[in-house]
Amino acid sequence: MLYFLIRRILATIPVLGMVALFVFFMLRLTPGDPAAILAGENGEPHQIEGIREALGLNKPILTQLTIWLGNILQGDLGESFFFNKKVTELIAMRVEATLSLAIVTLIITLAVAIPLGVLAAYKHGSWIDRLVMGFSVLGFSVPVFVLGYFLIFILSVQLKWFPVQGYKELADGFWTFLHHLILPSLTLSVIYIALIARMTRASVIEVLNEDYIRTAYAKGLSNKVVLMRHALRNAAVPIVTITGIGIALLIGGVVVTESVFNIPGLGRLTVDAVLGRDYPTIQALILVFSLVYVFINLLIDLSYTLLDPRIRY
Amino acid sequence: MLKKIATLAITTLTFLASLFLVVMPASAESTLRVVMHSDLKIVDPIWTTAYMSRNYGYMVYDTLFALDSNLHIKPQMVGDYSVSEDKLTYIMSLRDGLKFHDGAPVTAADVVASINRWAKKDGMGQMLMEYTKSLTAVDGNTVQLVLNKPFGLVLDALAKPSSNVPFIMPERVANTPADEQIKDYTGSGPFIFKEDEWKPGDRTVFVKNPNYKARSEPSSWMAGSKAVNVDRVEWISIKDHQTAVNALIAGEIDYMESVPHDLLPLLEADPNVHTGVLNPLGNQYMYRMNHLHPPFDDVRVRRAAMWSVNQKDFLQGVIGNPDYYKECPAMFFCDTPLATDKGADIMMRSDYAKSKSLLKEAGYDGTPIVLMHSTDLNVLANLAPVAKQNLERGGFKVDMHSMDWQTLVSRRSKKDAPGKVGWNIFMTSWQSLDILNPISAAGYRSNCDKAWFGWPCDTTMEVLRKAFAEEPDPVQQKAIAVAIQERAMDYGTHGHGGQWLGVTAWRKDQISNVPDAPLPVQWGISK
Amino acid sequence: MEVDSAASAAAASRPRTVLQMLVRNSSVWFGGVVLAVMLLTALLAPFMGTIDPSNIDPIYRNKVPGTERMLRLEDGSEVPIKHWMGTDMLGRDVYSRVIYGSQISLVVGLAVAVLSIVVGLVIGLVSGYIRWLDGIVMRIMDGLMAIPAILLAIALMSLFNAGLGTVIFAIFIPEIPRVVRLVRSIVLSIREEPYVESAVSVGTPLPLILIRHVLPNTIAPLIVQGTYICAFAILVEAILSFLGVGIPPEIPTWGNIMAEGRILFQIFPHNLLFPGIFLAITILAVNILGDGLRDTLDPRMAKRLG
Amino acid sequence: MQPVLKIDNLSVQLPKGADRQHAVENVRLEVLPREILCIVGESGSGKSVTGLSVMGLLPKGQLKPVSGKILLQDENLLEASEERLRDLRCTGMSMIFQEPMTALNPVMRCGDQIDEVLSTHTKLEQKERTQRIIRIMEEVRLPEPERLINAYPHQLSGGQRQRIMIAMALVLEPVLLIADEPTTALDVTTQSSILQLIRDIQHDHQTGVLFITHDFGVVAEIADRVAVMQWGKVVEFGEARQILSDPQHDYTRMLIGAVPSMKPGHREREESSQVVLNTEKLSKTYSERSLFRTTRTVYAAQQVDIELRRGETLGIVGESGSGKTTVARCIVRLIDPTSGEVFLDGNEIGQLRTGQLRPYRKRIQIIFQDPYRSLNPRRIVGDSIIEGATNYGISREDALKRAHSLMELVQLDPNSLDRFPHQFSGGQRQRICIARALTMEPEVLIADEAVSALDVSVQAQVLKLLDDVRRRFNLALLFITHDLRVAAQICDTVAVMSQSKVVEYGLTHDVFSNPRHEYTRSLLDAAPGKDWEFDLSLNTHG
Repeated sequence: MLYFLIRRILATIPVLGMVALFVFFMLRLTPGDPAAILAGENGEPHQIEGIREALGLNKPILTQLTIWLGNILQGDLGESFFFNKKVTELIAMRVEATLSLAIVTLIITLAVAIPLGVLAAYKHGSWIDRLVMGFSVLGFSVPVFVLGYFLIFILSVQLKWFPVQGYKELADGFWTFLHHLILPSLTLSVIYIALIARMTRASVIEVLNEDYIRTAYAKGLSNKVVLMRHALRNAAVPIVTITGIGIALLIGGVVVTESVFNIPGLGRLTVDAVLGRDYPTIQALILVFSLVYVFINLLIDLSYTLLDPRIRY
Repeated sequence: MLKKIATLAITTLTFLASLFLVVMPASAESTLRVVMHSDLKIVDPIWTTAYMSRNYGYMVYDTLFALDSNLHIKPQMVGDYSVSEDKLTYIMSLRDGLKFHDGAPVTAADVVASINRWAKKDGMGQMLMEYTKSLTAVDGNTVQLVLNKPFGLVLDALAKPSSNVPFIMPERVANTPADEQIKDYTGSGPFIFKEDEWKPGDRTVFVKNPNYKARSEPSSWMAGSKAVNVDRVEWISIKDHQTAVNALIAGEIDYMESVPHDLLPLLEADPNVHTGVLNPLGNQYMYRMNHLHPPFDDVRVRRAAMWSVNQKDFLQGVIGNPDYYKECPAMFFCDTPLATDKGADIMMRSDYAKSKSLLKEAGYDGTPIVLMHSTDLNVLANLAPVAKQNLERGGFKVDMHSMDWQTLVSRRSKKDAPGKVGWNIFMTSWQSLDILNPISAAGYRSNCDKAWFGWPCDTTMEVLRKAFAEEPDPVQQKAIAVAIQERAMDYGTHGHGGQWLGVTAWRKDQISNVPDAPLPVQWGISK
Repeated sequence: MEVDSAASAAAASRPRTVLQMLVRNSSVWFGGVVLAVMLLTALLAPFMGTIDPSNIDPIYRNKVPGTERMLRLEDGSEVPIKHWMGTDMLGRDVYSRVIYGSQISLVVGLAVAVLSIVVGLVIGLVSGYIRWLDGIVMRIMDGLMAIPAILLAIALMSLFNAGLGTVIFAIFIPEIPRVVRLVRSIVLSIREEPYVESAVSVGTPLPLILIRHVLPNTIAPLIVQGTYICAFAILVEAILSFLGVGIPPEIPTWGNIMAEGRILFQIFPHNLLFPGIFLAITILAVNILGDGLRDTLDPRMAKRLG
Repeated sequence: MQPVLKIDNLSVQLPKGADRQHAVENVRLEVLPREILCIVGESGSGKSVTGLSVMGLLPKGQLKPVSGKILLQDENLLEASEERLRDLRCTGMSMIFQEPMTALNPVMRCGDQIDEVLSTHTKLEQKERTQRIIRIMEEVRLPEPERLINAYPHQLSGGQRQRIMIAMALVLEPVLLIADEPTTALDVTTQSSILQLIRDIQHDHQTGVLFITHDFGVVAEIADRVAVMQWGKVVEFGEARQILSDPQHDYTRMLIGAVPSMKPGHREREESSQVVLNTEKLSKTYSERSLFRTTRTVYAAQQVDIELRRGETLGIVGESGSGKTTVARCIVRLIDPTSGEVFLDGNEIGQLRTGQLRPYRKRIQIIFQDPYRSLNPRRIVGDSIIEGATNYGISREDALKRAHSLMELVQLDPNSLDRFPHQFSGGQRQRICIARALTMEPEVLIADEAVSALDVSVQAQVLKLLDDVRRRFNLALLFITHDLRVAAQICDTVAVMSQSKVVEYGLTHDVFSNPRHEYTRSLLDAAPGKDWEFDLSLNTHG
């Protein structure tokens, strides 16, 4: 197990290294010039040149790369071109919002998707099944921003149940915090619910065809017990897997949701940084997202050992 | 499993709730929540010309002189000043009791350092320095400026209202090299920047400066009293205008600097919201051609383009509401001292036949011109498509490249040939403050390589500008300004796409006494 | 259309059953018909009572659906037109933009699906069968996969001048690893099949084994995967446009129309509503078609794809 | 004596579109206390459906009992409510299944799985339940019950898993145990001990057993009475001894006649025939490399020396995991041997690279176990058959001609060359595979469990075919099997493999009649029905 962990962690190094190189070169090839953007609306040519010099953008690309990689190895992700702040500091400010959004979304998703999926699987072929599947296809088909606008319009503007925008930190009080997060999380969770409900249904249906389900019925167990104790537990591995895959999707959704609901999270930071050509921030963010992705995959692999005793590393 | 998840969720939530359900003490503080047109990125108003950084500067810093609503220059930090008979020596003494946020008094040395740093960056500052023999601190609060020859715009420079503004910083801060961003945000202005609460891209927090000594004159634009009536100002970044409007209607914010004109009906329908124009002069659209490359290296083609487009189409296409736009022949703004309609016919209407014949004369070969289209800024997004249609009717072939504003800003600085990297024409908008005279307005500079993007190269224009700068007499200045406008039209430095007014909205049930100003200021507002 | 030809290729190998099942499956029917209508709409856009979708008229901006007006043509004559779906903030006809917009959305969807499948198939087949290459290829795929698709697309969009090709490229690159993984997993299981082993033992060369015995097994899952990629690509194109990093706004796409119209959503919902409905229906149809194909062609896919 | 189970006139309907209307039709059976009734039949005969009908576990919506009665101690189960059926399961009737691997929930501890029965049907306290579980585990002869209680199914051997199933089924002492092919998936030695266990335990608990099997060896071993099923009908029902020795129905006669004898037939052998293929110290090891751990090595085959002569059949016999298939695959070079040599006509081919191997490939052909996966389902069988020949430069027409004649040889209609595999039965597909191998005109033919998946009647035909082609083409046949009966019938020499090594190697007759190695003896000992000679002519008075 420990060996597995160490091996997996070592294996992430080349992956992250590739991501780092890829992102670095990709950005240097972009037509945007951060110096010109930094100089502002009335920036004049000599000002731009001065800024370019100050940021070290005049140096040869390989020198820039060496400096950057050297700094990363020392744990320094660099300083944002724009904000005169360490990128790590910027990211730290935004983590809470994104994390909260992701977690609340995940909770809503699992609380809705798994019961729906199990129900649909149990009632396989019935109208309930068709309804759940129909919903999940629909959930895949409505773009998250369209949904977001409609929900804001109806629930916030018309009914005034939720705030229109913004994020409140947990430190501002839990209910305020939750009140601001429910609508964005709900919006974001729709596609995710669709995904996981589908997966749950599919894997529960598959498990229901297994021999040990027949054994369970042969023991005289009731439907409920068979479904919950035997079927769902065995269907857990694919469900967890798809949840993990969905996290990549979630990160994409976060970018849009944060824009629509004006949540100061990492997603919006990314879009702003890309639009502003804030190289150090983009580089750091993509690295961080990749790291999170890799880390979540590791967690998922580890969770398999809890869910399925046959899996040992 | 399900039950477990549900239990787990509930336990977690309860746990978190108990941990964080700290009832915030009801604050007696008054906080003004503001949505500006963009978010604050750089907190050094000298290092960048970004409007947001300038607006930030007005919160945190103060200026020696300032412009009032009559476009007169008034002393601001300066108490008394005198100009020698030969107009070569300026002696300025600071008001008593001016203090920086850290409690230190503002001294002449701070002023000298600040002006020097600003002059390294700002075009008008550079010009001032060309005429300056010495700038020294005579004593603790007296500054002496000695010119080497007469310069008509000394006070205009020191009161320069828009980017870059000569803000006064502590000497230690002003000693930072001009190409390096400052890291110490101490100013002497009406607000104190709370760096610890600053969340870039999300919110910027200011608190009232308790030691600020306001002038006794009533507030008038950037001049007069800057007394602050709220304890705290928060600039909240809301990128999406629709969301910002909703937030204002819902009372989540108090003040929205810039409302898209199309959204006005929503706000006008709300009895608690006031919408109004705070900047009576407004803004001006500009279209700029690249003089370095064909076809716009030929003056006939530039004039053909100017005959093709017209102000009305731009204004109607972007603003759409005649209450908020104005066709105006004056390049230095209508209703200002330098306003004139000389030579402006070419900007006011489209004459496609004329355009086509000019093109024919110039031998335009039909190579598509690269029109840069900025897509993400509401007040700019529709300009390029309108221009495209007009130019095409005028006989041009147009290749419109769409990009976000930031990309446009980086691309316009490229001198490469049009195509993948370079460009032929782009459009932008200027705030009135920037372009009230031919010196501060970047578009007229025609010193080739050193000129503003587009790089016009015209000695006639340069001579006129120099004459303007050195002319102390306002009447003569006006005559030169008229000549500059005519030359600009003849030569085609750039065109002017009409004037428009920005709309600001605020909760009238929450705040009052919102001052007029050509840039958003938050002193004077009560809540 | 890619889906049809491939489906018929698969059908040819098991003639009666698959075709019959496809015809019988109501999801395939529904999805296919809706998609065909969309495709037809896209192809026939110029003949569907549309006008030039980029014709700007500042006077007639932001008109509600049903507004009638006179349209001035190039030659100066005037014809009356009715804006079924209103006009946008530049006075362009939303109906024409939506109809023309279907071209781009479908092109993006189909191009991304075809490209990612072709590229993914080649890489997947080769890396699944050549062991020493497998490690390297899969590490690269891992790296590519570690970057969230939309972020990668956003970043790629800033790489080049915005345009249709760039958007397709930016969406299809992040899709490759997923296809590669799918193909590879199929190859790894198929290569253990006795019929592949017997092909080895009768001396069939590797390329022939891949083409004859392995490739056909990937077709059905890939068609299904392709429909999902297609739906996803249409969605991502809209998201990129929405975020302002997509296809240039003057080219009408559903995402662009919505992105431009979204700030006026509360006053003039038609800018968001009509393209939104078209978008949702198209993606819905593609997804439903995908589900139907999956159920008929490859029931086991339910587990692999969810 | 009152029967514990009486099935009266039971018919179960198949869904529309099936090849027949009823899965079982008018079935009449009864099981007496302490009796083992074997239902025997080939696949699709309806024997499992009968068992599932009793339990009320028929797949819903697909199979429906339409008439008849199932009386469990006079209670008609077909009329019982779902709830009553649940109550009766494990208390009145229990069932165990074929695959002990998949029949147990893989993510639940064994103890908990037994405990579920107790907690569902009794009100016992946790402590009592645990005692009860340990007691029943001891009774089914599981070692260290205290430890196994906490084990997961995958940590147990196949036999142990089946014992857990039996413990689960019998812990509440039901009157009826339905065993659906409970030993088919097990090795022969394990099978024998499980059969013994079922016998003993049903005797002690006075349980009536309905034992479903396709294997007459098993029937001979344990049955008191036998019901023979064909196409959903019971064609013969009576005392086991009576039916085995004097079957009345043609189908029963055919089935019994098809069971291969344990006595090796007399086979002529020419000592002089030439060695075509031999291996020297052939070994295959799998090693797990990891960054930190020392390499762990798994031996799949060790130091195997075998010799194949032209016109002869060599059998490799062994239980699952003994390494017999590894040897075959190394010889065909589907996998690369780790060490040792393979000689084909004196040429070393075991270490050749892929390119160099090509000329030798065609000379060794292999037939696999699973007839359903051995043919590419997307290609017509003609293309599959000629694939090899065309690879070696024979024109398509010539190859097709050859395929035509080979189809006749394997007794299939040559006109069906343009059909797809799914249009053929399992036995027919295996014939096609043989034809495919023969198009290559090989010298060595390897049959890897080639008849194991086939019903006994089909098995006999395919075996006969294999033997025919060996003789006709003077082939060297390497026959790999776990079935001693089959080996006895077809092999000239046998190699017995155990734990990756060849433990005994000799003439079939010698090995069977005078096994020297202990393992061989235990293997022969465990073969079900070994004492029963299925040659009908010998048993008339048995």
